[in-house]
Amino acid sequence: MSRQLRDIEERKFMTEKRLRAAFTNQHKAFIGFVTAGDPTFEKSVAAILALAAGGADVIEVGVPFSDPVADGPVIQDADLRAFATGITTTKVFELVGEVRKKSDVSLVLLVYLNNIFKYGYDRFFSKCKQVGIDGVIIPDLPMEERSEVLPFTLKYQCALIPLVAPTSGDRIPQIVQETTGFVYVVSSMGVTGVRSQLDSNLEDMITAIRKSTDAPIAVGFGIHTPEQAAKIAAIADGVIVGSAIVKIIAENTAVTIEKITGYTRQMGAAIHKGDREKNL
Amino acid sequence: MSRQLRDIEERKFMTEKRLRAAFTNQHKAFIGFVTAGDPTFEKSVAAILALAAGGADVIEVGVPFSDPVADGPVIQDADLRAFATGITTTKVFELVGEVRKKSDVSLVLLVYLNNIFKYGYDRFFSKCKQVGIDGVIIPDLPMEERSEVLPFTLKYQCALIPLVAPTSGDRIPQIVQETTGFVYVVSSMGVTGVRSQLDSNLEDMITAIRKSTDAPIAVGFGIHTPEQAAKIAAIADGVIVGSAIVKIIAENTAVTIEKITGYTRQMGAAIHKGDREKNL
Amino acid sequence: MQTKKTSKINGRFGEYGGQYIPETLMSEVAKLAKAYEYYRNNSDFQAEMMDLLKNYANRPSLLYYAEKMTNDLGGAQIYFKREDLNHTGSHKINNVIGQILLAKKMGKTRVIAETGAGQHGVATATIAALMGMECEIFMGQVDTKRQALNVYRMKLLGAKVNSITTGTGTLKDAVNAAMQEWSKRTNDTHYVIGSVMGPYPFPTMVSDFQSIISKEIKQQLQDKTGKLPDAVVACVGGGSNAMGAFYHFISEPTVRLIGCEAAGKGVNTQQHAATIERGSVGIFHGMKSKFLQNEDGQIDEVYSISAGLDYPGIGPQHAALADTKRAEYVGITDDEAVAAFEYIARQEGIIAAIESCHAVAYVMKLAPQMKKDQIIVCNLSGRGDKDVAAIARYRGEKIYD
Amino acid sequence: MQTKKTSKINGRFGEYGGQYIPETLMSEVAKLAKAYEYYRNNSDFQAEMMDLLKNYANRPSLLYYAEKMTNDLGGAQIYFKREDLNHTGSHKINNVIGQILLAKKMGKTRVIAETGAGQHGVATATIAALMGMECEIFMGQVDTKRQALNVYRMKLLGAKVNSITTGTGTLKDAVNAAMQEWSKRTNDTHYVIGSVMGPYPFPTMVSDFQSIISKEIKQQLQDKTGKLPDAVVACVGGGSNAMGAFYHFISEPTVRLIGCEAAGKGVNTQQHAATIERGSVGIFHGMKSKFLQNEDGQIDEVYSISAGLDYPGIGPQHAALADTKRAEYVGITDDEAVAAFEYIARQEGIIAAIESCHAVAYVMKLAPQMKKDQIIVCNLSGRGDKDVAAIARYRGEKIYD
Ligand SMILES: Cc1ncc(COP(=O)(O)O)c(C=O)c1O
Ligand SMILES: Cc1ncc(COP(=O)(O)O)c(C=O)c1O
Repeated sequence: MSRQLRDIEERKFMTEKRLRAAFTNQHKAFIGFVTAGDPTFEKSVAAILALAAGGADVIEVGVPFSDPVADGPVIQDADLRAFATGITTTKVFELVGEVRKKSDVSLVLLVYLNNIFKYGYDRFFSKCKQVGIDGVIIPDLPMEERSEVLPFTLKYQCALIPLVAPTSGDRIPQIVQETTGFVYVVSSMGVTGVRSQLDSNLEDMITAIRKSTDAPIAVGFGIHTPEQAAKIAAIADGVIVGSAIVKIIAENTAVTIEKITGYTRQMGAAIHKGDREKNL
Repeated sequence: MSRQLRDIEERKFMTEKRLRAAFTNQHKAFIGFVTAGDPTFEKSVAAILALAAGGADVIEVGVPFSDPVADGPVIQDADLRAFATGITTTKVFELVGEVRKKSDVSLVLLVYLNNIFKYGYDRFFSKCKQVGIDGVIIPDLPMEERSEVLPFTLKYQCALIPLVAPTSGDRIPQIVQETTGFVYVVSSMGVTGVRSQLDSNLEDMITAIRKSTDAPIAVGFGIHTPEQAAKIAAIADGVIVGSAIVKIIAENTAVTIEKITGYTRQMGAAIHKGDREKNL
Repeated sequence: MQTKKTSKINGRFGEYGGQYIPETLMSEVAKLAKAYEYYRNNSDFQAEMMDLLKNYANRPSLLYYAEKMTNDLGGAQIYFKREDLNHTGSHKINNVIGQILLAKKMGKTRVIAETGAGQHGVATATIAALMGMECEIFMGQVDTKRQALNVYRMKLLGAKVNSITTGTGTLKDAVNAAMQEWSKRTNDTHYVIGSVMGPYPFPTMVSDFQSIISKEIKQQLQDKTGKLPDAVVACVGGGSNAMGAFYHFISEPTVRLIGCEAAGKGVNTQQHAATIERGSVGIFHGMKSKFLQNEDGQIDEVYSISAGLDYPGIGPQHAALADTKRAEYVGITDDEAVAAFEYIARQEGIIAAIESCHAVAYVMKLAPQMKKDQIIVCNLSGRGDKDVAAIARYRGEKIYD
Repeated sequence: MQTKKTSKINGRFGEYGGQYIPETLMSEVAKLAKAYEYYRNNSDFQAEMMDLLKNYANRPSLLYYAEKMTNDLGGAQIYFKREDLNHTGSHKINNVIGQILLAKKMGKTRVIAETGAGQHGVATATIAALMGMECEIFMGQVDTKRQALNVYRMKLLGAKVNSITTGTGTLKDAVNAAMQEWSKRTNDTHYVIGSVMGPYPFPTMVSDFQSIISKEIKQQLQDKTGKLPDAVVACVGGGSNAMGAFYHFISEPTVRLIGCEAAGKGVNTQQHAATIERGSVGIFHGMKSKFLQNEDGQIDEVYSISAGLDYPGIGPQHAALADTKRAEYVGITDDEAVAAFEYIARQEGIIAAIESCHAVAYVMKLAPQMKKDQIIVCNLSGRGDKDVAAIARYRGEKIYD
C-alpha cells in the first residue's frame, strides 16, 4: 500500500477514495476538462466518455456560469454554447448521471460559488454524493470563505479541492492544510487559457506545498502541449488540461470525439513516460 | 414766404435747402427708400429715378451694411443682393452721381456709422456734398454720440437727420434741438419692415416734437398701405416708406420699374389728398 | 479555526460582504486590506488626501437650499448636496483620489478600472494623469459605442481603453474583465473599483472615501439650520454615493435613509435594475450581497436609462441596511427619472445626472408628504451634461454633438 | 454742450466705448446705466449677488497650483484659476447672475441673450430658470446645428431658442438679432449681453461682474505665496474672462497682462479671429473698438476652432489696454490650442474649454522663458466637455454622443 493510500485510510472521512485513487496507480494523473452541455447535452457526455476512454484519470466537469471571472475566452465561449442549449444546474447533475451509467471515472465539478449557493449548499452536495461527484473546485472560494461550504462538503464527503496561485506565498500552509482530494496549482497568473510559456516558480510552489501536505498536487492553467505536460509531470502528481480540450470540442465536427481520445492518449503518453521509466 | 422757409433762411448754414424744400411745396412729403446696388447698380439707379418720376419728394438711399442692426429681413436681404454685385461705399457715391445726371430730387443716405467712420468722416461728408447728398440718417448714432460727426456735417452742410422713437420720451427736446433737415419719427419699436398696425402714441410723439422744433416731421417704419400713409399725413409732414418699395424691387421683373412709379403715385395720392383739400 | 477568525474581519455587514475571489487575487487583496487599515489611520495620508479633495476635486461641495422646488412642492425643505460641482462632475472622484493615493503608497505604478457609462473611468483616468500613473480602463463594447465621447475623454487623459466583447458587453462584463486583468498582474497594478462593491476591503474603503459627503452635509446643515435632516435621499447603482451620503447618519435614528434604485421600464417588466426590490442573495464579484439573477444563480442582464445604475448587484452594506430596515429602498422608473431631470432643470437651473435624478424623482414624491419644518437632503451625485443627448432622444429628438 | 458732457460718462476707455445704438434702445440703455450705477453701490444688491455667486455658482473658484505642468515646463510656477468648476462650467455665470439680478430689480420679467457656442445661452437660461424669468436665446442657425446639444440644454432649462438665419448665421448675427428683439420690447425685457461689449454700461458692468475673478486670484495667491503674480494670462473672445482676470491687476505695474486671441488657421490666412492683431478701429454693436472688417467697414466673417472666441470684435477696454500697451495680446492658432487641450488633460487631468486652451498654449510658451520663482496665473475660463467631440474630429476620429 502506497504512502498516499495509507494517508487516505487514516483520514477521518473517506469521501474521495476514487479521486485519490486516480493519483495512486503508479502514474501521474491526467485531468481533463469539459464544460457541461457544450456544445449539447449529449455531445458533452460523449466528450467526457472519450476522455475516459483516452485514459484520463480525473475529469473536471465545468458548470457554466454567466460570469466566469476565473476563465479565459475559450471556456467563456463554451459556457455560452452550453447556455444556448438550455443548460441548468439540474441538467448538469443529469448529465453526470448519464456519464455514470457508462463510466466509473473520477469526476469533479468546476463550479462558481453562486451556482452552489443558489442551489442550496446542502442540496447541492447531497446531489453530488447521489450522482457520484468526487470533488468540487470552486474558483471564487478562497480559504478565507471556505467555512461557508466546508460543513456540507464534509457532510457529503465531497473533496473541496483548494487552489494555490503563484502569488499565494505565505498563504500556502493554510490553504493546503486539511486538503481533501488534491491541490490544484494554478501555474500562472490570470485566467484559464492556453499559454506558450508557463510561470517559472512552479517548482518552488510545489516544494512549498509538499512541506504542508501529503495530498497529491495537480497543475493547471495554460497547459496544452505534450512537452509542457511532461515537464509538469516530472515535478507534480497530475496535469490539468482545460482550454486545449474545449478548443477541440468547439470544432464540433464528425471526428471531434476521436480527436479528444487521441489528444488524451498523446498527453497521457507524455505524462506517463516518467511512470514507465520508473516502472522499468 | 412760409414760416418754414423763413426759418431755414435764418439758419446759420444752408446745407439742406433742397431737403427742406421738399416739405414746403404746400403738400406733405413722400419719402421713398432704395438700397444702393439692389439688385444691381443700374437697376437701383432706375428705381430711384422711378420713385422721382412717381413724385417722391425725398429719396433715402441705403448704404448696404454687413450687419444692419436697425433693419428687418426685407432690407437685410436687399443689402445681401447689393453685396452680391460688389457694392462699396465708393460705388454708392458713383451711383448717386448717376442719379444726379438725370434728377434733382432730394437725396439722403441711410448709412450705419461704421461705414462713414471707415471712409473717414471728413472724406465722407465732403463726398456727400460733392455728389449732392442733402442729408444722412445714421440709425446707430444716438444724440449721445452725435458730437462725433456733427463737426463734419456742419462743415459740409449735410443734414444730420435725428431719429425719435416711441420710447424717446423726455429725450425728445434734446434729440430734436437744432435739427437739420427733418425729424425722422420711428413709428414703432423694433426694426424696419412692413406692419399691419402702427403704434398708437404717434400723435403724442409729434406733439412733443413740435414743442421743441419747427423742423418738419416725417414718420417711418412699417408704413406700406395708402390708408396708413393718409393717416400719417394727417398729423405729420412726411411719410417714409422703405420695405414696401424694397419688396417690389426684390421681385425684379420686367415691370418692376413701372410698379415702383405706380406705387409711388398711389401713395402720393393718399398722402396729398389732404393738401388738395386744403388747396380747394 | 483560522478561517472563521479571518472571516470576522473581512468586512461583513450582517451576512453580506466577504472576499469571494480567486486565489490568484487573494494575496493582493489581503495586502490591500492591510495597507488600507494602516493608511486609514495615518494622518499624513489623510492630510494628503484632504489636500487633493480640497485643492483639486473642489471640496467641500455645496449644500444648496432649493427654495424654488421647496415652494413648488409645498412640503419639506429640500437641500441638494452638489457633488455635480466636483472636478470631473460626480462623486466618483472622492473614491478615486483615495484609492490611487493608496495605490501609490503601496508602490503601484499602474491602475485599472471598470466603467459603465464612463464616469468612473474618466475620474480614474483623471487622477492617474495627475499622479503620473499608467491607466487602463475596461468598458463593455456596447458601452464604448454608446459612450464614445467618454472613451475619447479617457484617451485624452492618457488612459488606454479596452473594449470588452464578452458576455453582454456592459458594466458587469467590464468588472469581470478588470478582475481578470488584475489577476494577471498585481505586482505593479491596483484595481480601482468604482463603487462600494467587490471583496473586502473595497466596500469598506470606498464607503470611507465617500463618507466625506455625509460628513460635510452634517456640518453644513448644522451651520445653516442647526438641525439634522429628516431624510437623506440618494440614487443607488453599486451604492457608493448613497453610502457616502448615509454614512454619518446611520447612527442617527431620526434620519430616514432612502436609496433610489433604477426601476427601468418597471419592476414588473424584465427591464430594470432594482436589486433590492427584485434581487435575491447571491455571491458575485467578490461579495455576498443581493443580485438580480435567475434561480440557478446566473446573473441577469439588467436595464436602466441610466448607465450608472445599470448594475445587477448592490454593495453589501446596502443589502444589510435593507435587511435591518435601517434604510429604505425604492424603485424609480425611467419615466419618473426623466421627468425629474426636466423638472430640476426648469426649477433650479441644474442639469443633474440622470442617475441623480432617480433620487430627485423620489424627493418630488416625498417632499409634499412631509411637513414644512422638515428637511430632506438629496445627493446630486453628478452633473447631467453627459445625459442631454440621451434625454433628447428619449423625447424623440435626434441630436448629435 | 450736452452731448459732450454725456459722452464723458458713457464709459469711454481712451477713444473706445460709447453708446452707438439706435434711438429705439437708447432710453432703455440709459435707464439701465442709471440702475446699474445705483445698484453697484447698493450693499443689499451686492450681498444678494454674493450669496448667489457663493451658494449657487460655487464661488470662490479654486486657484490651483499645477505642479506637474510647472515641473514639466521647467520655468515659472503655474497656477490655474478654475472657472471651469463654476456651476454651468464657465465664467459666464458670474456676469449672468449680476445682470439678471439687476434686471429683476428693474422690474423686468423676461431676459434675452445672444449665444455662439451656447455657453452664455446656457448660463442665461440657467439663472433665468432659477429666478423665474422668461428667457429667449438668439443663436445663429449654423451654431444651432453644430451645437444642437446646447440648444436642447437651453430648452430643458425652459428657454426658447431662436435660430437666426440672417447674415453668416453665427455669433454676430445672433447679437444683431438679440439687439433687434430688444429694440422691439424693452418694457419687460433685459438683454443680457455675454461679454464686455456693447454700449455703455455693458462693458463696464460686465467687467465689474467678472472682476471677482481677479479679486479672488489676488487674495488666494497672497494666501498661498504672499506675492503678486508676474503674469496673468487669459483667452479673449469678447474679452470678459480676461477683463475679469486682469481687473484688480491693472493698477499693479509689475503684473504682465496677456490676452490670447484666436489666430485660427493663422493670422496670415483669412481664417482667424485675432481682432487686436489684425483688426482696425470701428464702430459696431454699440461700441467704438477694434474689429475685423474690410476697408469699407463691413464686418468680417471670422473663424476659430473655438466657438467662444469666434467674434469679430473685442471689448473696448481691451482695445484701450492694447493701445497703451498695459496689456499684451497674442494670437494662438487652432493647432496650438488643440495641442494645449491635450497637454493639460494629460498633465493635470483637466479637460479645459478649447477657449481657455488658447491661454494654456501661451503659458506653454511663456513659462519656460521665466524664472522658477516667478508666477503665472492662467484663467481656465471653462471646462472642455463641450469640446471633446470637436477635438476628436479635429484628430480625425468620428465621434458622436
Ligand atoms: C453620477 C452618478 N451617480 C451615481 C452613480 C452610481 O454609482 P453609485 O451607486 O456607486 O453611487 C454613477 C455611476 O456611474 C454616476 O455616474
Ligand atoms: C469657456 C469660455 N471661455 C471664453 C469665452 C470667450 O468669452 P470672453 O472673451 O468674453 O471671456 C467663452 C465664450 O463663450 C467661453 O465659453
